[in-house]
Amino acid sequence: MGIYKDKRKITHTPDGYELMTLESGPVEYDFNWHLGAYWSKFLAEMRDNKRFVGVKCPACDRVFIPPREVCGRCYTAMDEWVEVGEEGELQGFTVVRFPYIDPNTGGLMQVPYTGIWVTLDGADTRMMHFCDEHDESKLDVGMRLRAVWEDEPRPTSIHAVRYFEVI
Amino acid sequence: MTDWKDEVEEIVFEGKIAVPYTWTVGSTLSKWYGELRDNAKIWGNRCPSCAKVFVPPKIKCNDCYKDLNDWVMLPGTGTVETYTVVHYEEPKLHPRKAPFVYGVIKMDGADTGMVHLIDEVEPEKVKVGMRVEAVLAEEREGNIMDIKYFRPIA
Amino acid sequence: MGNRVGVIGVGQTHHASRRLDASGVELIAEAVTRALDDAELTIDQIDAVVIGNMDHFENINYVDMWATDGLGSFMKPVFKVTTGGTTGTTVGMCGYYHAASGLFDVVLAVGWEKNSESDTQAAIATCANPVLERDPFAGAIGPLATEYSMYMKAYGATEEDAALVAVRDRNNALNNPYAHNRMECTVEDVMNSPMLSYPIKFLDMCPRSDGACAVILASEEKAKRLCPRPAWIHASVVRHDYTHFGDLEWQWMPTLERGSAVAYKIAGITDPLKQFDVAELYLPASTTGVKWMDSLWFCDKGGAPELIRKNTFGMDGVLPINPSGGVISTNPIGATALIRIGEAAWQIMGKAGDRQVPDVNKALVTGFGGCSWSDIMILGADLP
Amino acid sequence: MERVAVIGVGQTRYEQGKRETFPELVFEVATKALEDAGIDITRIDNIVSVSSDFWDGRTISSMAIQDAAGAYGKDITTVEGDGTFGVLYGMMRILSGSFGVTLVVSHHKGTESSMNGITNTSFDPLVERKLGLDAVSSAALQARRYMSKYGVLEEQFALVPVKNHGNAKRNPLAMLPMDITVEDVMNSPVLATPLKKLDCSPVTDGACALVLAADREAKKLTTPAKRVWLKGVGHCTDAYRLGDRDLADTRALKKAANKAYEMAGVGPADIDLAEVYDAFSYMELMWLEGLGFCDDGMAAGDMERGLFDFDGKMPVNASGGRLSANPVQVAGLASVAECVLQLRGEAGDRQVEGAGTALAHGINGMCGQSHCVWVLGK
Repeated sequence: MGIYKDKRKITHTPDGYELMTLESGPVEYDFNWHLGAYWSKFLAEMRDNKRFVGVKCPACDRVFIPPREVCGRCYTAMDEWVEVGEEGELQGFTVVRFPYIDPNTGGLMQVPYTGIWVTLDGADTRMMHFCDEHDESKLDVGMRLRAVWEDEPRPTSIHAVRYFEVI
Repeated sequence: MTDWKDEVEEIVFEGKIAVPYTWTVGSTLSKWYGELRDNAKIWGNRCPSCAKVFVPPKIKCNDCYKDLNDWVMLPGTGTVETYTVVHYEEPKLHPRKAPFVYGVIKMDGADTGMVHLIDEVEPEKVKVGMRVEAVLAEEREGNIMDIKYFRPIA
Repeated sequence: MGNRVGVIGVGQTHHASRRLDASGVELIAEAVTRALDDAELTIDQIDAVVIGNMDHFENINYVDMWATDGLGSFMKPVFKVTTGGTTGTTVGMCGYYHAASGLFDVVLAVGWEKNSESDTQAAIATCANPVLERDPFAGAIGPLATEYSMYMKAYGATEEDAALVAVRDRNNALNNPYAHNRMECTVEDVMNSPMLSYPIKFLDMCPRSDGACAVILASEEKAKRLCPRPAWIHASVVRHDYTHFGDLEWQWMPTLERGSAVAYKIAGITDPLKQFDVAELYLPASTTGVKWMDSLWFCDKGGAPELIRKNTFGMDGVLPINPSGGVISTNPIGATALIRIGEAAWQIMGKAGDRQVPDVNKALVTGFGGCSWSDIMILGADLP
Repeated sequence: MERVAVIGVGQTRYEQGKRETFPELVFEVATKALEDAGIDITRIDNIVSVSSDFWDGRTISSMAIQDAAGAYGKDITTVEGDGTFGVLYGMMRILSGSFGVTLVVSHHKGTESSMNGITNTSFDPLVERKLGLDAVSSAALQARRYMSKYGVLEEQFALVPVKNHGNAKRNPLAMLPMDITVEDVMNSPVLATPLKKLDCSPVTDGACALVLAADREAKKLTTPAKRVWLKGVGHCTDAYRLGDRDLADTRALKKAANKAYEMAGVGPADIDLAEVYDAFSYMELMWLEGLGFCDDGMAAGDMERGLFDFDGKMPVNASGGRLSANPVQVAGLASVAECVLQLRGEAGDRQVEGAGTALAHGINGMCGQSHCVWVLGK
């Protein structure tokens, strides 16, 4: 096993050529994702009516946010819409302090930001969003949060909610 | 299923994946590009077992899976094996405006072809079997565009 | 019924944060060449090839096609599978099913990644739903941090317990010449390293690496003929639950719990702590090295901290875990889980060098990825 | 070796601009395939999904569809490439003895992404990618090489889209049923010589699912009429760089096809109909030679004589082929599905009478670098 050469530190080939890298420069792939009926309704309700709507499984009664067609566990199509609250419980969070490349733009993400998992009142699953509190010592699982809506015109995206704030 | 689906506003979300890359050129191609950039030379490498010469150089021989440490300098000339005149525009990808010509050039002194641009000839005059030579860029950076294109040998 | 299958050769690169000397294909060639050496085979003896990685990490479409020269797959059957973090075990399992099906006798399975070629965090962010989840998705660390916070509250586990796991794996890596991070490390070092996401700190978390791993599998008859001591595959199980991160049941690790229960049943394991001689586990953070021990049925719920404190899983413990240094020492993502299979196979074959555990008869391997899903493999010295 | 049967088929209509999301498409076809097989999701013990991170614009593209594929609590894995490879993995998993009933499902939405940008990433970033090559321009290089090696004419390429778009008129799932002539093809806009718009397949959305079952399970779950057996399969890869190959040489396909024939115990003469990869017109001709239906360079002549027409000696792409609908990863799965429907006698207006043995073919990579060939039979 010791017979193999460890080449981790080298910068030139054995015959003296500089080992190169190649930069791609900006690379962009464009997509036009159809959101389908469920995600479209979810985002339109947030944008137009400042409310969150989920779907309820006819078999297990769980309410899903974000809504989707199929309850994975029951393998049943869902069709019953349920409005859930704009307040909910903090279930998990990460304060991101290390900038990384935003795959939406190719530029750097703005940090710090706090990515959260919130269970809205009446929902059985968590939604991912942002919190304006960037000090982790002031956040704890189980805290109550409330959605802060973006001013009109709100975008057709999850950014119709600016962030969640601690109540 | 029911009515609400017909009434819902159909949303199409315009998204992207925009992530830049820094590719490792590696030992084989760093040497090839180093020679191309610094010494204006096109090299191939030869299989010690079946003697096939590859350009661009390969890491292993296709057939024999042998390391290819035997390098061969090539004259940079060759014969057009196939070509296409591209007529559609793809500004994010194409190095120039259409129409332009891609060819596979069977390189003299090698057993393989190189894909590249063919220029300094009217596109409709490019033919299979045409003799061509590599034209190198004046400013070379260590990538495939250090060969500007191939052109017919006068 | 299908063929029994054994691992007959393993090769891996020297892993590093950036391998400037080797392009992706050269990295693959390095691992494949070493695996062929290890099995004393030539490329002609390989009947089929399987490869996997994560596309957006290097921006290569059809990696199975692009890697032909490194794989030695010219004029051979080639197959591409990819499942995120579990890609390595997915590749290994795909190799297993190739040989077990009776369609192929000797199969080369290759996982690789050059994480130095892109911003890993950006590429990982693209695994979340691009419309609903990508923007606030801060990677796997959020769920991992949350599940351990809850576990600490429920069972009195501590940050120091996780640090003990980090210290174990990181110091084990000192015995592994291929490992990416090889550093002596103490509980204080871990506790004092920068907080990433409470309670996970920098030295609790896996790095990102350049590396490749190749594993050669063979059907029973061939394996017996080609290898003095094959590592036989006794079980290969995958379990998934949900599509959306927000659906996960964080208070436990259902996919690992269910998957390992099925795998144990197939392999006749009733007392895993006693029956396994070594384990190579995909533990993306040291915290999982505490909590997930419950899910692997080593103890009752909440029993893991005590096992950790008693050094149950140290090199001289009851069941050494990650003699290689594990994922927190080396993490070329598409190869990471395949390295677990390779290292476990070497332990059975007696080829693990300075990190060899004596007399290994049975080994446990796991893979982790995507939306908290789990892969489980059991390898043994005896025929299944 | 145990036999494996296809016992269920589900497909969407293939079209552009589908509103449904990836999971919605997958749920539609998985549900249809289960209904077709007459079973429910609990009988499925493992799932193989086929998708691409590039086309979906998502790392771990399969993550989006697992709920919709019924993967909760199950063993699921993902093949990236053509659907024919997904069927192969589904079969291997059954033959291993570990599983009895496999759901193979694939989705693709070409209209949501950019084909040329994505196929450009199939080229080595260290060499050819910077030149801007993509699937169309590289195929054009291959088409020209095929013409010059064997003296095939562009007008002969045109026979393929004329035939396949015509066939599509009998297939309600196909996207581009058209009455066109050789002149129409010749006069369509030039993309990259010698390929014109009508030589190339369209961007397409769609999904397809198959239920595979081990012999023992198939007999338990279904009637004989539903069962179509996977009799032979072979796959093989040629060199990567275009310049390392003779682009008109079909050696990898020949090797794959011979393996499939050998396993099935048949030869090309025994095939009653074939679904051959025709994303570009000339490819159908080349692959017909590689599959052993004609000698090298002779396919165009045989095409002119109508051997591969719907009412010819051996109909090729009775479905309309990829020229009439090309949902990339789904394409191969749809080809296998078409063979199953034909062999069951459920192909409606496009039914090939007396079909007993069928062949399906898919490719991966540029210019047919890797091939997968299936032989199916009653």
